[in-house]
Amino acid sequence: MNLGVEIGAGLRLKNPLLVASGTFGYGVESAAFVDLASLGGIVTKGLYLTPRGGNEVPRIVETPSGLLNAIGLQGVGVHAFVRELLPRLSAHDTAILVNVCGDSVDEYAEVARVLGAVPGVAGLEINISCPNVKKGGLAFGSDPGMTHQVVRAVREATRLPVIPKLSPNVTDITVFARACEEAGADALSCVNTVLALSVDVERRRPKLAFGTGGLSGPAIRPLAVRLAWQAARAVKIPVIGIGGIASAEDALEFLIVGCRAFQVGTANFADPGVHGKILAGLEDYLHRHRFTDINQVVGSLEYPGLPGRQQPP
Amino acid sequence: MNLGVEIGAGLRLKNPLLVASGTFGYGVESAAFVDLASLGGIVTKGLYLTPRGGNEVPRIVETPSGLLNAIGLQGVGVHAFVRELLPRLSAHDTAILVNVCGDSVDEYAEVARVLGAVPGVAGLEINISCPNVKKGGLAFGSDPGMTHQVVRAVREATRLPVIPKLSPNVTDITVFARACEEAGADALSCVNTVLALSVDVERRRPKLAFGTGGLSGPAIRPLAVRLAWQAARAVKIPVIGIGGIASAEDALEFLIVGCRAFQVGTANFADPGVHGKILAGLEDYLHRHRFTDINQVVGSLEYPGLPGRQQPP
Amino acid sequence: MNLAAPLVARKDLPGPYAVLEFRHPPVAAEARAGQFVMLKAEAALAPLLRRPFSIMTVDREAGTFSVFLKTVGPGSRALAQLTVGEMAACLGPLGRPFSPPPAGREPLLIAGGFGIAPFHLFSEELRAQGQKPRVFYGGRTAADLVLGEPFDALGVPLTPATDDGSLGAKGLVTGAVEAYLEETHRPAAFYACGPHPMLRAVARLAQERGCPAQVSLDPWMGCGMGTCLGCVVRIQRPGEASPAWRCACTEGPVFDSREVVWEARP
Amino acid sequence: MNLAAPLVARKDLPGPYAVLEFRHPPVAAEARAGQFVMLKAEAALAPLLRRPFSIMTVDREAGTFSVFLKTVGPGSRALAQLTVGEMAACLGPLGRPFSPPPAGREPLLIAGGFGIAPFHLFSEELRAQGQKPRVFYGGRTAADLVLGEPFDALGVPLTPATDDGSLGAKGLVTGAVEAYLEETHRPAAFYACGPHPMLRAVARLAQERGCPAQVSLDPWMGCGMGTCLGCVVRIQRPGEASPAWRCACTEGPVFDSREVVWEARP
Ligand SMILES: Cc1cc2nc3c(=O)[nH]c(=O)nc-3n(C[C@H](O)[C@H](O)[C@H](O)COP(=O)(O)OP(=O)(O)OC[C@H]3O[C@@H](n4cnc5c(N)ncnc54)[C@H](O)[C@@H]3O)c2cc1C
Ligand SMILES: Cc1cc2nc3c(=O)[nH]c(=O)nc-3n(C[C@H](O)[C@H](O)[C@H](O)COP(=O)(O)OP(=O)(O)OC[C@H]3O[C@@H](n4cnc5c(N)ncnc54)[C@H](O)[C@@H]3O)c2cc1C
Ligand SMILES: Cc1cc2nc3c(=O)[nH]c(=O)nc-3n(C[C@H](O)[C@H](O)[C@H](O)COP(=O)(O)O)c2cc1C
Ligand SMILES: Cc1cc2nc3c(=O)[nH]c(=O)nc-3n(C[C@H](O)[C@H](O)[C@H](O)COP(=O)(O)O)c2cc1C
Ligand code: FES
Ligand code: FES
Repeated sequence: MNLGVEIGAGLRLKNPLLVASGTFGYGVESAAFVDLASLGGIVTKGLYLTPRGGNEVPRIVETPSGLLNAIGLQGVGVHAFVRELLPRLSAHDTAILVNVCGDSVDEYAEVARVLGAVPGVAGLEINISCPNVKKGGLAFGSDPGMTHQVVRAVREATRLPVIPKLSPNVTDITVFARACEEAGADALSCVNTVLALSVDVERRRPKLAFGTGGLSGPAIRPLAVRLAWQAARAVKIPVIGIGGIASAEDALEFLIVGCRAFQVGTANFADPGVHGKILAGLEDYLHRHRFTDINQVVGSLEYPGLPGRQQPP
Repeated sequence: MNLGVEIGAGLRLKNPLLVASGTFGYGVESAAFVDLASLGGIVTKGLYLTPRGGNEVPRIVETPSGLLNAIGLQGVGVHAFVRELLPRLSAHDTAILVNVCGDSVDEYAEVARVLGAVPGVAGLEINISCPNVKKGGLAFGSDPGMTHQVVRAVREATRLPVIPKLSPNVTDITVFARACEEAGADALSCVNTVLALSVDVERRRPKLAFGTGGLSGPAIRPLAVRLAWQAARAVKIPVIGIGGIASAEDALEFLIVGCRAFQVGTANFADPGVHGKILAGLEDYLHRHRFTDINQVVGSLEYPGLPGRQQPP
Repeated sequence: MNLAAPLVARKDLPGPYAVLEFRHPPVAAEARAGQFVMLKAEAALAPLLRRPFSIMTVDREAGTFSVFLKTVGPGSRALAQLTVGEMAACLGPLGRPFSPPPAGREPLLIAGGFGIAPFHLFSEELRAQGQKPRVFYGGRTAADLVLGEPFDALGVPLTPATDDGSLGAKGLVTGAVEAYLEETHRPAAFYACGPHPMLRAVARLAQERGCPAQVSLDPWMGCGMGTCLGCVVRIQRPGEASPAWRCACTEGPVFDSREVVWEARP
Repeated sequence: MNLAAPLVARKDLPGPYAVLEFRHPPVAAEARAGQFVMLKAEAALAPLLRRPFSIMTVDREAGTFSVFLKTVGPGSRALAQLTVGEMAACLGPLGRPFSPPPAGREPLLIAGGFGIAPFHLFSEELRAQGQKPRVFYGGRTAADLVLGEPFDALGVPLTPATDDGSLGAKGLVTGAVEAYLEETHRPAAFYACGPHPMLRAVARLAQERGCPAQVSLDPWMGCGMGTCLGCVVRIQRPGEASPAWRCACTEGPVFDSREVVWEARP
């Protein structure tokens, strides 16, 4: 039974499960609790050129079936990552993708250049959709022109697979998906967190020190599945589904609507053993439905009024 | 202690609690379970000029802390409403707002004209944001120009308070809020359901017969609070907060970010007694915080980096 | 009536089944067979909505009623985990009950799985009217037929049927009904509650035999009050030009089988 | 280690308090005082994340450990409702433990409310090292001080203090500590666990008296593994140019009070 997938530009994963950026640190933190080699891949916490402090606390609050966060891209910076963390991480047999951030188009490109020059990086996820920083982030991801610029700049800066991460906070995600494809993206990650606000009514202040935050977790899954489905139908490059995945069934929703792979985020916090459960669940599903290859499930959605099931190439 | 509020064009409510369109039928259905006179107001199920059958079943499915629906605006049509239901509804001492739908700008205007010509209607909520119909609905609500057209046409067709209902499925809700204000809206309802998709992985089909649906319930509250907050800061007209309200605390989030009133939707299904609990909770809150008037709470949010608390006029 | 109803007694049955008794005087006083309640374990944060359950028995003096619960998912599980004294949010009685058979027709109550529930109360009502109901109780296997005894106690004859023949006649419950009709040749009135395919089979049989049938449908229900429009079923009423969506919660769950548009359901 | 840990015993205490004992051999074997576990009632659908709880006692033979639980919201409530045999998802042991006092200093363990929990195991550890710990246990009122007895059993002297004077000295627990220092003039080492204001007061007292203090902070924790970055606290380490965010879950929860930037917390 084959669980292996390809997510563009020859980037092969042993299975379609990646851990989502910002929910698994730099990978090394969880090595004590999770067998990293069992993962299809790891997407690191977002990295800028230089270290970042991140936002004040409180940074995280729970909402109904969701998690609202405004960490603010605290990170060690790309150079420290390459120097200290990447070597340790490379010791594990899994694909390492780096989540690339920038305050400017140039910074994105520069971070990409640094990562393209060292061994051990399998691909770059371009974070143009973080709602928790004052500059960059969402600003790039909610304007198709800016999106195109950033992706194009990164594309020209590296030969590594380039995977822009789209924002759910847009009217029409297909516009952004196509802008990325045109700019030379190899795949798309759908989606980042939903811009949201939770109020402490006793103090009449936002619950998060930053104010607004990004909503994640099962609460956003139906929204994320819709967005991943629309994006997958709009472009030819592979789409990686993200949003509220905590079980094999959740992951299958994304695969069935057309995603080649998926990322597990908030669920990593709730249960470090979630990956094994999801992968076992996928194998069981393939078995029960007499599939031999996970790729047979990809895009198998039968949607009312739409021409039959899409099949992957 | 005053719970009374005004939501534009002299439309006064005895309290800020309205029941949301499509979650309370035409009001009369629930009269057996709910004292309608205890409500600030009722927003009816969406009405077109003519009766509508609505979508195939299944029409509703639960998601984590949410409800996904694609009813498809099944309704008796405005004429039957005026003839048979409005008289019965008018017997109850509460404000009656009608949710106005249309396949075309003209239909919106015509429905408004019909309702403007009869006694007993306190205001019109213009549904430009229903994700569950093939024509109209969301199409009008996700294009600022169309939004302006519809609102303007309705504005010209009636003297009743005109309250466009905004969609959450947009990049920048303030653009739509301002378009409505410019077109002569008296208030805004924020927000309708979130366009979403839930997949039956065993059958590899959408769980809803219609395909996509509208997500409601506590899952969307942090998103809805953010949108209502942005809309309230963008316009001078009153904003009515909607999304996942099931308790006084939930309602207070919307009031504190600047909403003059709020609507309870999905929670009506979960607990027909929810209204009494919310209103009692609001009084208790005012008491504990030494407020004498609910309007003192409106816009009292202290947001990091923003000029102090906004106060209502 | 919408009340917090304390669980006053529970009886765990084999498999996923249990009988739960709640105190809710209005339901106990007014409930008629075929009606249902919308229930939710109060403490449970999830799922969001209440779930519909048929009223199985009522104790008018004690002001209590019972439901026959099969655990299938989060809502039923949360109820199944209630301990005596804990509360359920309970709205009811809801919906249209079964109506008595036309004179001279023998009431045959045809149940599949948890569809047996409403026939307990219905048997009591019919006996009180001097009728002699007879129950046909179908399931996949013997393990699904856990609610037989109460009917012996009521003195109501019960014919079990299982797909695998592990208890009673082998095959569909409608087969057992046909056999009975062949044997007695008495005019009958069907009452059916159970899975959709069974209801359809009963409707077909009723048509063949030219006898009336009342079926209790179980679409997904979100509110029980006629406001969510999630529970609609296609009904073709005599004299109406075309079929119309009708709320199973307010105009049903019991319908005349001839009015149900059976194709509509996926 | 991440395991499903069955509840093996529970003791309900007055008010919102209870002691829960879980079977989790790795925690029982490795846990040191000041470390914690991330716990969640397995069946509970909500809340989403696990919650941090200090390890109060361990039974290395039985492979069990206990926590002292105060019910304050959904996560703790779901745990409080566990019945023996039910499972909790449990990750641990996590975090940095308390370290023993410098030679010649008397360990004074200063607790507020549920902050008493880690000092049970810590007292055992210190006694095993031949130290004579002394506990100061503060709360609003007598009803908050429900965990005194175990320390008598351990032969560890415990001085209660309550804001309202209903038990022990009236006023803040730090007042009782000061009184004790006045009376004994012995060099001491402070260990503090409890509400933030109390920890700050202890830090201040430690500074005045020039004695070391280890404080167990309780920021909001989302994962316990150093990956969510939700639990960060501002720490100024000697030799570092400026304060840095450090994860309380991996570099704490126990910190040297002099390194904590007390202003940072809203
Ligand atoms: C009028 C009526 C009477 C019923 N009487 C009984 C009874 O006496 N005993 C009994 O055990 N069950 C009864 N049911 C079925 C019961 O309502 C469902 O089993 C229950 O809602 C399942 O909810 P869940 O959360 O446990 O499972 P879910 O995971 O929510 O669903 C499991 C299955 O139940 C179906 N279902 C879920 N919610 C509903 C709903 N609100 N309405 C109808 N079906 C639903 C789903 O489609 C799915 O197939 C009745 C249903 C109706 C409509
Ligand atoms: C290292 C550490 C050790 C702890 N040890 C104990 C203990 O031994 N006994 C005990 O009763 N409690 C202990 N707590 C506190 C306990 O974690 C919280 O009371 C619990 O998380 C509340 O969750 P809830 O869902 O019940 O309440 P919620 O409604 O979630 O929150 C209620 C209050 O608890 C706070 N809180 C919520 N979640 C967390 C979290 N994940 N981390 C920290 N605070 C939170 C909230 O800010 C709020 O003020 C400890 C906390 C930490 C950080
Ligand atoms: C605490 C936290 C931190 C995150 N940090 C990042 C980040 O640095 N870069 C990024 O692209 N996404 C980040 N995300 C978004 C996740 O990668 C993911 O897109 C989102 O959480 C939705 O998936 P989920 O519902 O499975 O969590 C973060 C999410 C959370 C909860
Ligand atoms: C079953 C259902 C039907 C609805 N029908 C309508 C409608 O006819 N017109 C409309 O404007 N909104 C409709 N809505 C949206 C609600 O009015 C409300 O905006 C949305 O549900 C968010 O609020 P809530 O989270 O409190 O439910 C409907 C919502 C639900 C759940
Ligand atoms: S269950 Fe809501 S309308 Fe029938
Ligand atoms: S609790 Fe998640 S990083 Fe510390």
